[in-house]
Amino acid sequence: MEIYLYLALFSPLVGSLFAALFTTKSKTLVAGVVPSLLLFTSFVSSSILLVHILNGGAPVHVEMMTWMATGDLYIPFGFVVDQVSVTMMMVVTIVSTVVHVYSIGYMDHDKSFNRFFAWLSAFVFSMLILVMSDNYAGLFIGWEGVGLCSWGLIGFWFHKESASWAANEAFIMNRIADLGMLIGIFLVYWNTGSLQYDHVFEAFKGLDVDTLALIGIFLFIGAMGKSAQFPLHTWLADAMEGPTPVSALIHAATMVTAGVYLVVRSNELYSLIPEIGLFIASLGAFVAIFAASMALVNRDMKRIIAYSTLSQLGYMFAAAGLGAYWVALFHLMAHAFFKALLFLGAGNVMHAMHDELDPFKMGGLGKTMKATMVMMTLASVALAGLFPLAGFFSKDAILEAAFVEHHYVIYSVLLFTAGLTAFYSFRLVALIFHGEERYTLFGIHPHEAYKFMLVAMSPLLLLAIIAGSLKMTYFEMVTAILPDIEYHIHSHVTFWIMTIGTQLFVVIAILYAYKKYTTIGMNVPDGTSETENTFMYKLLKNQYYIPYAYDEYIVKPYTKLSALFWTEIDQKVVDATVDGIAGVIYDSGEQTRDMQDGNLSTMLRWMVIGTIALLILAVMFGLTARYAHVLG
Amino acid sequence: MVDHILSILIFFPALAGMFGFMINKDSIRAYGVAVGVIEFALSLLLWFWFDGGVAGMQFMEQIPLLPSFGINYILGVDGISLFIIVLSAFITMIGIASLTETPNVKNMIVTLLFLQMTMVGVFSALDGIVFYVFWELSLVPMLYIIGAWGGPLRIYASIKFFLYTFAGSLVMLVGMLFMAYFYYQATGEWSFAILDWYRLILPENLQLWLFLAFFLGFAIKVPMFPFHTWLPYAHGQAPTIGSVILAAILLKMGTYAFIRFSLPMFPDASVALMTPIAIIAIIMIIYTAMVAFAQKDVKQVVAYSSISHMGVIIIGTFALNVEGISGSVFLMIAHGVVSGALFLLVGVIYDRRHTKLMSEFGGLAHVMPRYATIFGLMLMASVGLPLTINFVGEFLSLLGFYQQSHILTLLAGTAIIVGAIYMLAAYKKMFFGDVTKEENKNLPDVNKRELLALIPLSIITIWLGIYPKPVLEPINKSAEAIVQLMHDKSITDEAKMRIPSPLNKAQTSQTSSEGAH
Amino acid sequence: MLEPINVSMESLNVMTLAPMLIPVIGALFILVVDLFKSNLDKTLYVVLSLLFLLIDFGALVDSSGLFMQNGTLMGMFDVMLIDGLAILSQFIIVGASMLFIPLALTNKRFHEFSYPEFFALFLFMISGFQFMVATDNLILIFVGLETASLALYTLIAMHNRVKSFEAAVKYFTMGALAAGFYSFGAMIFYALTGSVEIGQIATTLAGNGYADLGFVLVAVTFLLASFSFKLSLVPFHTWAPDVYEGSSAAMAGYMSIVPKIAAFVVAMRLFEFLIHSGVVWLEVVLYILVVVTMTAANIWALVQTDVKRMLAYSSVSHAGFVMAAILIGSTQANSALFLYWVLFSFTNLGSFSMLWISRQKKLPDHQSSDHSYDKFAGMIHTAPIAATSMALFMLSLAGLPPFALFWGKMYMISSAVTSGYTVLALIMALNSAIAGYYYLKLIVYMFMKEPVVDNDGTVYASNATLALRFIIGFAAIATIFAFAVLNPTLEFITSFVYNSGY
Amino acid sequence: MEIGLNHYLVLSTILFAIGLVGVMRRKNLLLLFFATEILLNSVNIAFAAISHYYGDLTGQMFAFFVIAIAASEVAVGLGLLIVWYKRHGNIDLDTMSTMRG
Amino acid sequence: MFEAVAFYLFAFLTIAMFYIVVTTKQALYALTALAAGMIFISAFFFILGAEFLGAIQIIVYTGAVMALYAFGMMFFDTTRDVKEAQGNKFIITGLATLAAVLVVLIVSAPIISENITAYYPALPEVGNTQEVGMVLFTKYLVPFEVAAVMLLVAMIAGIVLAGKKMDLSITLMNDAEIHDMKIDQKLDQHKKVLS
Repeated sequence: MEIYLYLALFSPLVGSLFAALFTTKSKTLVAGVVPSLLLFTSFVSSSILLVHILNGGAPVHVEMMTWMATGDLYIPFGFVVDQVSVTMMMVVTIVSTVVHVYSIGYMDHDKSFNRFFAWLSAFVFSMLILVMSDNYAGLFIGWEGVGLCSWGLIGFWFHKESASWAANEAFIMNRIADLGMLIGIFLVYWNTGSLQYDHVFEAFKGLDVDTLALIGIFLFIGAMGKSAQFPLHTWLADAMEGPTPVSALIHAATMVTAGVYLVVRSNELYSLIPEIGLFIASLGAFVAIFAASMALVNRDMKRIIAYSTLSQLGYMFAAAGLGAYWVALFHLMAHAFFKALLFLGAGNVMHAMHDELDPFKMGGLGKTMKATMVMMTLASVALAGLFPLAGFFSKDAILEAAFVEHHYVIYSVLLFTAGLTAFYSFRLVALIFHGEERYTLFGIHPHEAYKFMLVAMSPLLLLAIIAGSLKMTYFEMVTAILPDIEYHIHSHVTFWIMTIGTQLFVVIAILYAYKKYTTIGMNVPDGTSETENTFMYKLLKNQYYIPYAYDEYIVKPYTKLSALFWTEIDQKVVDATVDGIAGVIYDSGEQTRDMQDGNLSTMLRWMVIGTIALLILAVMFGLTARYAHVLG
Repeated sequence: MVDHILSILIFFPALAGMFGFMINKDSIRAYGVAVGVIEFALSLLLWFWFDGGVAGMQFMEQIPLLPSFGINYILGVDGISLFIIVLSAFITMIGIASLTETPNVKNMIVTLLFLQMTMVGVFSALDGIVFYVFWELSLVPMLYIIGAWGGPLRIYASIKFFLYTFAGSLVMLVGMLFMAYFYYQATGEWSFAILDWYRLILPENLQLWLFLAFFLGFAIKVPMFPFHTWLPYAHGQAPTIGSVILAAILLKMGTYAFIRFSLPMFPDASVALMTPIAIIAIIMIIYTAMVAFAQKDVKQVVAYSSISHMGVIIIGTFALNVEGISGSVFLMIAHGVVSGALFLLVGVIYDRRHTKLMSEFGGLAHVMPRYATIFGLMLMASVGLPLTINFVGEFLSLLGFYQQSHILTLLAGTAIIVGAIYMLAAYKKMFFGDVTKEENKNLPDVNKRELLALIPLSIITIWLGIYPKPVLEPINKSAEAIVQLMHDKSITDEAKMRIPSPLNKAQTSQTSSEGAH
Repeated sequence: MLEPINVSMESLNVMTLAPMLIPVIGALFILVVDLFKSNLDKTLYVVLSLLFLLIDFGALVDSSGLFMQNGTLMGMFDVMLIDGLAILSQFIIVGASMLFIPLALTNKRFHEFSYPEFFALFLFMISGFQFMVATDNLILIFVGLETASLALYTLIAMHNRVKSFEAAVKYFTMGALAAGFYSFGAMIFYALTGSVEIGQIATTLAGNGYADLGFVLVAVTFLLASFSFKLSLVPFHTWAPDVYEGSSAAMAGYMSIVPKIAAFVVAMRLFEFLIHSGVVWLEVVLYILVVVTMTAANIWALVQTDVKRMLAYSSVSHAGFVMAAILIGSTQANSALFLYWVLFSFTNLGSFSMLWISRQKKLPDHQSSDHSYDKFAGMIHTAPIAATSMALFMLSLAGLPPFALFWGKMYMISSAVTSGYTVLALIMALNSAIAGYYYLKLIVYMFMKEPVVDNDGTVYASNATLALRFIIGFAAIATIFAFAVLNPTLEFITSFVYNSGY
Repeated sequence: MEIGLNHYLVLSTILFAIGLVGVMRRKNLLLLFFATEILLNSVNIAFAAISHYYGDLTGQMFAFFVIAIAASEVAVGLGLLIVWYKRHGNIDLDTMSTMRG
Repeated sequence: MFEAVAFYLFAFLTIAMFYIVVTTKQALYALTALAAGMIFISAFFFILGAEFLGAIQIIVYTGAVMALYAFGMMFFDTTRDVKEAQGNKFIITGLATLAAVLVVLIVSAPIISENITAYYPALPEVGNTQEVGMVLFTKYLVPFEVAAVMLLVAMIAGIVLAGKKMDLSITLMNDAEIHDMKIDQKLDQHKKVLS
């Protein structure tokens, strides 16, 4: 089995390096095909491992080589394929294979085609390291690696100021969180003496709660960055500057879920500190509604999907925080499929619309882009959580978990968010595919994407539809290592009321959205209507003014302070002191050199003055000595 | 040969430099490269012969110099100095090989060879005075390099560099004389041998004073805040090769000296002053990173980034445990490679455009993709991305220091944030966006000669990032020895507690978890 | 009735006079040669002087052998005192003179060397200094000092240009005042103790427990003033820069070494017993003098525009530095003084010789003085070897290891450290740092600036002959490889100083 | 009233002080040399007196040598003076400051 | 009593004379006053029983030195008033007075000198000159000889400096000029030989 592990892990790396060879060359198809094939290999290997695990095989655990060893610290490159990581591996390899193939078409006309695949495969490799490592340090390698690749891919079109800015923002925001993560790792090391999961989890049992809480908090700070939880969420929306396949892979399906993975992976820790878990859940619920609210009014197709991702991440954290780790993981998986699909569909639309992102400038695209419309609609249905698509099962499980654990506030927030989700999802679908053909105003002639792109998307579609039915198989598998709590609402009546109620609520929201945004002559928001001038609308439109606040109260002061430090402190205080000391010495020379005025009389006088000065001292001392007995 | 490898390593370049005067101007470059290669090969031989399993000094040589006063020419390497020596041979070789067209190239190469002598000398000296000799002597070639081949402010910069370090090290000399005197008082014999000094157990207040005397010399060299202002000038004005060597090797002298002198000689003072020094280091990290962010000149950015990174090295050093010290030594090497490469990279663009202002560039990634790639790699290494060489060092340094203080580590850890900020900003300004300036439209990408220097550095950057073991293992051994020594000779209870004995692991984890809360 | 006095020749130890008499004989010999045949070439006189100095050196080696066997030797009615200090300082005096005298063999003609009297006076001067150091009798010290000084004034003036007269007159007048101080101080000591021999003065004062401390202090004040003049301690240093500038570079270099070592030895003899008897005042005053001299001279050296004047101030500063040895007063410090001075003499003679070989007769328009910094601009391009050796001397003066003067500085600071003068040690160290600036300034001009006017480098060696080059080469080698002979030198010095009771 | 050693010492000191005044205020080189003679002579009185009161000849010896020294100085001093005068036509101190700083 | 009178008288006179020396504007007055002062000082020597010294004083100073100075004065034409641009008189006199007061302050205190041993005792029955001779040629033989050398030096110095050769400065001449000068000298010598 180890060979499959290595195959799964390193195939993307080979693909990335292969593509990297061509980066300075002009577009070569082979640079896209080979990585895709290698990823497929990786996918196959992962599948074999999955089968192995599903058949009750022992987790595959390898230690490739030593990485760092000093003092008591010992960090190997160790990889483990167990129930959790194999799930992640499957998600990663499936989505990335699809995205790779899709990208061959999507990036067809880009001159940096080769570079794109180098980065993309490198990302997959990093992500696999992240999920497969058997220790926190290895996880951190992947953690930073995906950050790097995300930087490279967000800023892929680096000639755009906004893209490079967004890339840096993402990287730096992640770094802030990574510091927390790093501190968490330090805490783990100094309290357990190791970073290996099995060893660490064993040792956690003997630690006091305060330490554990500290560890839990700091690790979660890391997770917050990667998974763009409030208040470190702003980068995710800006990250949409990257090519759409990137958004699909990284900013929807895989990287952003790394935080969830971390919490799930550390479930033994968080199980011991339920208070922290509750906080995580609350934050997750908050982010869910918070992000969803911003998606309601946004006019950028990709951003809307990004907010939806954010919102769904909130769901996952809510689940994980409540101890429903398997549910979180399950939602993660399901979400990866339908959200990737949604993004890829959006990519198709963008292609058709010449990179236009404003859904208000589209409409009626369903006529020319049937396949895309179907896929996106289904994906939205799944997102909205309608039976029987994947979203229904996973989201419902989360709601149930919240309900069963008696966290009704969380439950109701999440429930309400489900409605919002349905609304904005179908707002989007409606605006893009239905209603008036507003794009004609802009002289665009949309066309459907390449066939093979659509074919490439189909596995995701399939999974988005059927993933829910795999729930029980999955449950049996992961609960081998995750807490196997089943969330059953004991009263059947309540269960049915809740389920049907939820479904109804969602359907109503969908219908409302559909109606509101397909009516002919619907007013396009242009800043004049009354709703647009309400406080709430503005608040939502400006993302609660958080980016503005960050810019105003963090970025600008930092820049100003930096300049101040440089010009005022470094140059005018620190350096000036040094130069000042030198200057004082030099100037005192300049000032006193007149003592040597070249006149012999002056020289003689100096001699006499010197002598007299000595004499005065002598007399003082002499008198003191002589009358010492008198004086005292 | 084996017995005298260190002397050969030290004096071979100097002798070769003297012979270099006789070489014809046209062939001097080849000559320099040849000498550099031989020296590097010798240093590799040193590594090859080095017994990684031994913690103590190896290849010891001893020749009496002023025996009645306890000054002897003593050399030796341990895991800590070994790699810095190899690195200095390597960087010098690469520096000479990548030397661009310069006036008076012969003088330059001869000077570089002399500089190499002093660098190897500093890192292999085991006698205080011999150390001091090479330490001071290294200023002269550097003074000349900055002053003769530098920018418009070169004279100011070179004099500032020289005098500042000179002043600091004179105070250090006084400290050394005190050390020898205390040794004399204790044993009736003069000795400047560092290993002899290790055996001296001093009362705490004396340790404090001596520590401060040494500190001034080292701190200016490192340079630590607020003694750092010479560095931006020196880097800003120095020619590429000067900056490379300055950043890669010369700055390491200070941090190396902390480990070689301050820690084992004054364990109690080290513990007592750990917090203030850590605070200075944190100021270095954050403040200089912010200053770096405000720079307009890309070379200044790298220069200030050096200071910032040196802060992390200091933090690691004063972790006073094996993890931290190993990490800081490793980071010295890492920073040597990475900052050397960064300065070389800045030199590449300076050669083409004769400006280092970032506003003059933009969109270079379009015209110079290879250059952008290598720069990006080094940028990421500088930022401390895992699997690059810097991360290992930074991680271990911070990890080590976490045992001593949580809050301070948290603050020091902002290095990874602020570092990313200025580095990414600089990268964005230079490489991203559209090519706005007409002059930049047809810039040639890195040529073969530049690649000759940059590719090995890139390989090392990644290789040691992934597989640091061959370097980390000997470092670890020696670091353990130093920590053990410090633990054994410390006299105050606090020091005993703060410096964990590597032999006594059970006790370590106990005290650490107590100390942590 | 007055008894006839019987004096046995053995008890006289006439041999103690030998080293001093040899230069006197040499001088007379030169005068006689001139009488018989005038207008002989200066090379003859140079070689003759060298020969006599060599013999003198041999005699010194001989007496050092005697000293090692028998210890301190008194002779000629106990006026002569041949102890370790005397021998060591004479070694320096004669050795430095031997290095100096070939500097007369310049390419260009200078006035003083056209006189055979120059060489005669030079030898007289050496013997004067030798007498000065080889006695503890204040009278002989005075007479020896004046012999040497009068000769020196003349030697300076014989360079025969306006500045050298000015220099000589200034030096002379201040010297006369210093002589007055000296005699006044000696008089008070005599009044106190009835003796003019330092050993007896010390004994008597110790005997009455410094009852008249006030008197002692006044005496010390005046003597200190007079020696401060000779040693150019601030504020008695004012002659130094002018005299150095006015005299030829070679002479200036000589003046920075030989007269001072003689004065140091006397000061050591005179002040050491006072320091050891715990005369706090002297300690305080010396402390102030040392610190002020080191620092102030350094500061003035910073602002000079002429290299020779800069070196003058630097010599003043070095003198202050070395004076610390007398303040510290331990054996180590006194040994350090000699070690320092030996090393200093090589380096300083080397650097002044470098100025000397570049001496032009007519100043070019762009140059404001003989050796203004501008002159040396860009020297590395036109005269690389000269520039390198000049830089070498500068670095050595700055105390950069491993060049000669570093070892002296180190040992000196170490002696301060050992005796508990921590602050002094720090001040000494920091002053070395300040001094670095002006030495560096010359290096900056030589290595980092472009020449002011085109020149092919001949100016830097316009005065050079083989002999001069040889001297400079010798000084350079001695400066670089000082560490190789450091140990025997230091041991030799230490044993001599220790065995003389200092 | 007995004339003691102190009387002579005081006298000597006063004369010395007068000499100092001369040294400091005289701008004419020749007259400046006169003042230095006063310095030496004042000391001689003291030496003779001490010698007398102690019944010791050393003081007289010292005075003797001081006289010799003073005479030699005069010779050299006048030599310098003459050379200076030949070049400058005056012996005024204030003209003598080509070197400064 | 006689001693006291003599002391005060001569003390007054010397002080007065020397005061004139340092204050007068007439060089001639100064010279005369100096000579007078020197003679008065020799009077002290005689009072103190140092006849030899007294004689030397008169001979050397008033004879040789004064003659030399007189020569010099004639040479410099110092019959006219000495122009002396004075700086701050108060500083100068102040300093000197301060010095005097300080020293007097200490010196006027009695020296504790009971236990002074005369190393070279003056014998009452021997004449001063004889005594001096004894000491001078035994104990102070070496200084005496050195003093002789010193006088020789002074003589040479005087000759060299005041000599005609100093009129032309080789130091300032270039080689061609020196060459010409040499020929001139040779011609002079020839002339001398011929005439």
